[in-house]
Amino acid sequence: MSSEKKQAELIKEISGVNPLKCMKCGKCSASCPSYNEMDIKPHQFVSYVINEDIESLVNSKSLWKCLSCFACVERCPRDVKPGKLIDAARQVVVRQKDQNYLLADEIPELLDPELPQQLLVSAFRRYRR
Amino acid sequence: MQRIGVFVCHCGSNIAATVDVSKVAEMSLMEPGVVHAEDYQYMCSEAGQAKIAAAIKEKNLTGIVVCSCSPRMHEATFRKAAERAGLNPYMVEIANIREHCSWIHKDMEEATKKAVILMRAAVAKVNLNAPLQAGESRVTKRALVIGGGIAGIQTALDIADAGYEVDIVEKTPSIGGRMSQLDKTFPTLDCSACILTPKMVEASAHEKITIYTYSEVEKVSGFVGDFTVDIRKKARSVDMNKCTGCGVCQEKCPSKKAPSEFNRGLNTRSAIYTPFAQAIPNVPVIDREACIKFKTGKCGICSKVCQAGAVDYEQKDEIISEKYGAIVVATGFDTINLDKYDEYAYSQSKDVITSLELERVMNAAGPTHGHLERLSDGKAPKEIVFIQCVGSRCSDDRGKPYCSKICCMYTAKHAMLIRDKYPDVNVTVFYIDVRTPGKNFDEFYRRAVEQYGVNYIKGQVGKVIPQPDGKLLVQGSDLLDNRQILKEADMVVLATAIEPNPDVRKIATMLTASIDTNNFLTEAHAKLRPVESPTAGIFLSGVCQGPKDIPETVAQAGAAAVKAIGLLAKDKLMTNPCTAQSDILLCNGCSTCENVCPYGAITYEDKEVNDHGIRETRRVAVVNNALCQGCGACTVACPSGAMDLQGFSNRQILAEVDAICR
Amino acid sequence: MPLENKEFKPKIVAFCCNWCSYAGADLAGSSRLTYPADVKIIRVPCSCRVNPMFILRAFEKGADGVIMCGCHPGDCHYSTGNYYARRRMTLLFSMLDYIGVENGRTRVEWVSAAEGVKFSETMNSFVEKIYSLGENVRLGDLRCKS
Amino acid sequence: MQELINRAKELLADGTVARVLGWKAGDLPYNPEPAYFETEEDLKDFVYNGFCGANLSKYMIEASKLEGKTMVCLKPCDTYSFNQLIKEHRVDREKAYIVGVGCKGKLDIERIRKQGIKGIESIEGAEITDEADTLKIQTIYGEKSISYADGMLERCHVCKGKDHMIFDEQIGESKETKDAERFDEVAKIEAMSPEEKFAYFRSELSKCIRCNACRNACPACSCRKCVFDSNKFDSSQKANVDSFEEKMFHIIRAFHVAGRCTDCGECSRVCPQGIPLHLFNRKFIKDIDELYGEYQAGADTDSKAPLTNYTFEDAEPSIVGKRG
Repeated sequence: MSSEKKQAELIKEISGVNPLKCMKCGKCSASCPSYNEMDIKPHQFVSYVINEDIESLVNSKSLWKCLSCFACVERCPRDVKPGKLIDAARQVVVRQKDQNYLLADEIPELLDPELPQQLLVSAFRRYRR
Repeated sequence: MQRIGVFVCHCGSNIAATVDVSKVAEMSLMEPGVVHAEDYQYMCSEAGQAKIAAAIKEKNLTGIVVCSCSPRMHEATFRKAAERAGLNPYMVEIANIREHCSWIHKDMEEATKKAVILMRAAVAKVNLNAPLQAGESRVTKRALVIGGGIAGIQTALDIADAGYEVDIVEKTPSIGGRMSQLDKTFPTLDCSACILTPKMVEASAHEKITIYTYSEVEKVSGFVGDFTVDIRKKARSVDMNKCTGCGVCQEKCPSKKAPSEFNRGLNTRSAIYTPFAQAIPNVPVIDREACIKFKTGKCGICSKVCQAGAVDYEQKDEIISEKYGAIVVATGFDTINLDKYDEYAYSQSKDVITSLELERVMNAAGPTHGHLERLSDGKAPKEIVFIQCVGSRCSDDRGKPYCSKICCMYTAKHAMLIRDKYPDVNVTVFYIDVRTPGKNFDEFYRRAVEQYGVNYIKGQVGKVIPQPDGKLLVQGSDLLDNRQILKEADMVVLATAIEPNPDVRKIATMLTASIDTNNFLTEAHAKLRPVESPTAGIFLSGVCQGPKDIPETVAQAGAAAVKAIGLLAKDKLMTNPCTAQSDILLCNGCSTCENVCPYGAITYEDKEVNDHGIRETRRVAVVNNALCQGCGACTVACPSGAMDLQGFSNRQILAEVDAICR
Repeated sequence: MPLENKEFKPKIVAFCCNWCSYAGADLAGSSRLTYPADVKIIRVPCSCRVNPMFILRAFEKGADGVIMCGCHPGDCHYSTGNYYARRRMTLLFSMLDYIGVENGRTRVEWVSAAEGVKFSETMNSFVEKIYSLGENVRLGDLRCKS
Repeated sequence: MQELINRAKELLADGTVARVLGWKAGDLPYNPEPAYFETEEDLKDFVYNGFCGANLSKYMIEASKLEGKTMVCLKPCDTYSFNQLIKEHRVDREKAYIVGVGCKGKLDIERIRKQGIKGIESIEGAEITDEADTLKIQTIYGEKSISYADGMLERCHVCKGKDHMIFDEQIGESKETKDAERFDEVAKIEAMSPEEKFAYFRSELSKCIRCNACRNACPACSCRKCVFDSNKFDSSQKANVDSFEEKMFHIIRAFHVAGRCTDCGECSRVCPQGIPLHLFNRKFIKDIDELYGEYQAGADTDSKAPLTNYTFEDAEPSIVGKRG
């Protein structure tokens, strides 16, 4: 398996999302508060994963512009949840740095200036639930 | 000992590509009783059936096994073929080596092995088959149509025109259904009432049609050709025979606060009311929840003003029991509840409405008398946004997974009508796909765009945000331009998904008609028997079977009528001979079987028996073969094994088990 | 007899009611939704036609798993058949569990005529379970004096 | 006992009944057997003592076909069986004159023997009239004694109660004997591992010699012809072709009587191999009680039996796996 394919599979596995369910309605992009800041738009995340272009996704601005507000996750009519895909793509980046998901309690002592702030926000959102 | 022939079908390559058909035929010759085996390209073809007939005659076969597609597909075909060749049709068994084997397995060796085992099970069963004779049951030449919308009306008219009696049961006070709520219809823009009301009048005037409005089906028993249905005629509180339909009572009624069902709750009606002016019958009902007389005992104005003396506060629900040969379900649809779609602000703003509500707003008899205005402040809107697929094509539990089919077209219609009547109003449609398969449908949609300048944007709306100034901020995306759109609108119209009438579940259960995961009634065959339910004698008309527009509904209504007429035209029906039978010598007379029989087909009688020389009178179970439907509940409940099911006997099923586990 | 080298191929009997589950199996077939060939289907008019004796007989004859499928409760073609079947099977399975036979070898699943996907998924998961349980040695002969 | 005999004589004499169904002394002091008595003379052999465990209700199936009424002696637990038979139209209530006899617990000779008492010659204290707490047993090895309760049948320790469910008159006193919980034994097995359960039942069922005593004594097993004797199921073992019956007999039998079994315990009492057959029936009763609400077969003659009944919300069969 090519490394791109592997990464695409990894993103699907981490997010638990089947991007093929997407019907390209664009409700995610319509809901996104960071839309204008993004180079790759939320509805495009899905096709990037389908097309296994993870390289572009990982290097995109969007990866760190997503606020993890989960509006797209809430509203997606097809259960595709682009927010989760982005979250998973971030996780791929984090794992490349040999790290992994954090427990909320572990965060304060592990605070590393290298870690993107966006990831922390995302983690807080996730663990608050 | 039986003389069995085994016939293995290739089904072109459908079976032969995965199953070694000649091996199956060859292996069958080693089974007990098998004296003939062959395989052929298409067993169901005329040539294939001729081969079966020839073998039956030449080899003197007493039973045959056809290894082919599902028995649900061609069991009847092969039974008929056998019968023509002089073999009892119930000496035919099918081994399903297509749907249950070749189509689901890829490995030839494995699939062949399985096919052989399925063949063995069928041979083992047919070895124990006995010739069965179908009985006869009579057909009541009267049909029941459940639902008085356009589907029900059309079905009833077609059946009645063929000369059979039809009863329509309608839950609401008038027939007419959803179509009566519509303003104009696509793609020709006829006024809905103008084409519907003549049909309503025709139905009510037809000598063969009886209409029960404000009535519901309460209980169904019996079977094809001989259903007995209890219909509850709810107390109307107005005597149908005396009322002249003058309407004075409605005018004078002091209680006018009840939300109008007909206008989707956008305005109110009186407590004594007819849903709309052209209602049939034109006899009001008293809504007892809203009526002051019923709530407090005081008032009685309607009774006082009624010159015909038709108002009757004492009226009670009445149960009518009637016999029918066929039942047509035409229960229609409703729009889904939008509570779970908070993002569209439907419950927050009066100016966010559903398309069906817009129909009422556009209609001259509607709450705004046909003026397009905002329901919050009555102002004329300048900017209208339509949102497509609200709740349709949705895979989570908020909406429906299917396409509601009619929304693309009615939205184009609405957009066009608004642009036509109010050229200064901007209309924007947010769509995911525009689906216009149908005669003159795409032309219609293109006209909306090209001729009327309706602005279509590909991309779903994310959120509708009511603004303090009363405007609605619509946040959407334009996927083709790749930009996010924020648009201020005065009105937002939601193309809300449709769902089968919620009552259909209850009705389907009473009819034992099957229903799919979306509550649409299942058809007997998706392509070849689209208007019949798998339950014999039950037919489907209109949206209860799946989303459809008016022309399709009318076409299906006619098709359902034809099927019902085909049934009613018969004097007698052949009954399923696979019924339960009790062995008089084994029966304990314990009544256990009687307790589980859903058809009341088992009764107990004192019978003279001769049990190996002992003559005595015993209480024994007797099965009425016309009533028995052959479910087999009694056979398992019977402790002594006296009750057995013909065609699915204990020994037959055990033989199949043995053959599979061999 | 040395059986070690022999690959375990389970025998699985599925009783399907004619109106819902058998049609569901047909739909799985026409949708080409595959499941292992170990499953062999016996058509019965209704789940209430399934005599506990049939299930015991299958086990005695060497079946490794028996599954019964019927219409969803409330949707029985014969109105009430599956309600009786549900009680019968619950008690039978409980009894089998009581005498030490793995519960995983018996199963009831409601599959409608529209649920080809569910049928195939059900069979796949059931077969997987039977593979994990291995060969049925217990129900063959309860009284075996070994 | 004398009161019972006197009443029987009266009923025979005034023609109320044509015969009396009771117990007569057997050839050993502990095996009285069911018997008909048609004259005053016959009644000299009539006994009713601690060993009269046999449930006479099933005999009424045949007695219902005889001319005239039959006076039948039913212990409290037997009346459940009688009710169940009425419900199944197997006995004719009009043909029975039911004398509800008192019960102070019935004795189990096997249980007495298990306590090492062999070579029994006579047993004192088994007479129903005595308030004996102790049984004095004369054996060829001398006199032994055990408490009455220790000699009782298992079923009496978990007695359903000493009320007669149906009777025309009652004679004799009863004494509460319940000192254990009915489902404890079942619960104990349920708690075992699958391997232990299987080993337990296999060892018990392997003792079965297929003598059919359980079937013949069981008042619920009242079929004119048992499925195991009928060729309708391919299950009769007339030839050596099929061992199905052998292997599954007890489970199928238990299933056939499920919801109809009153838990009278006759199957276990009569089993010559001492197999605790009631554990099968009681498991079904326990499940029925837990899943579908408490139900006592034979408590009445008109309620719906659990297996011919249902509710929309019944538990799914998967509950078995979930309960663990």
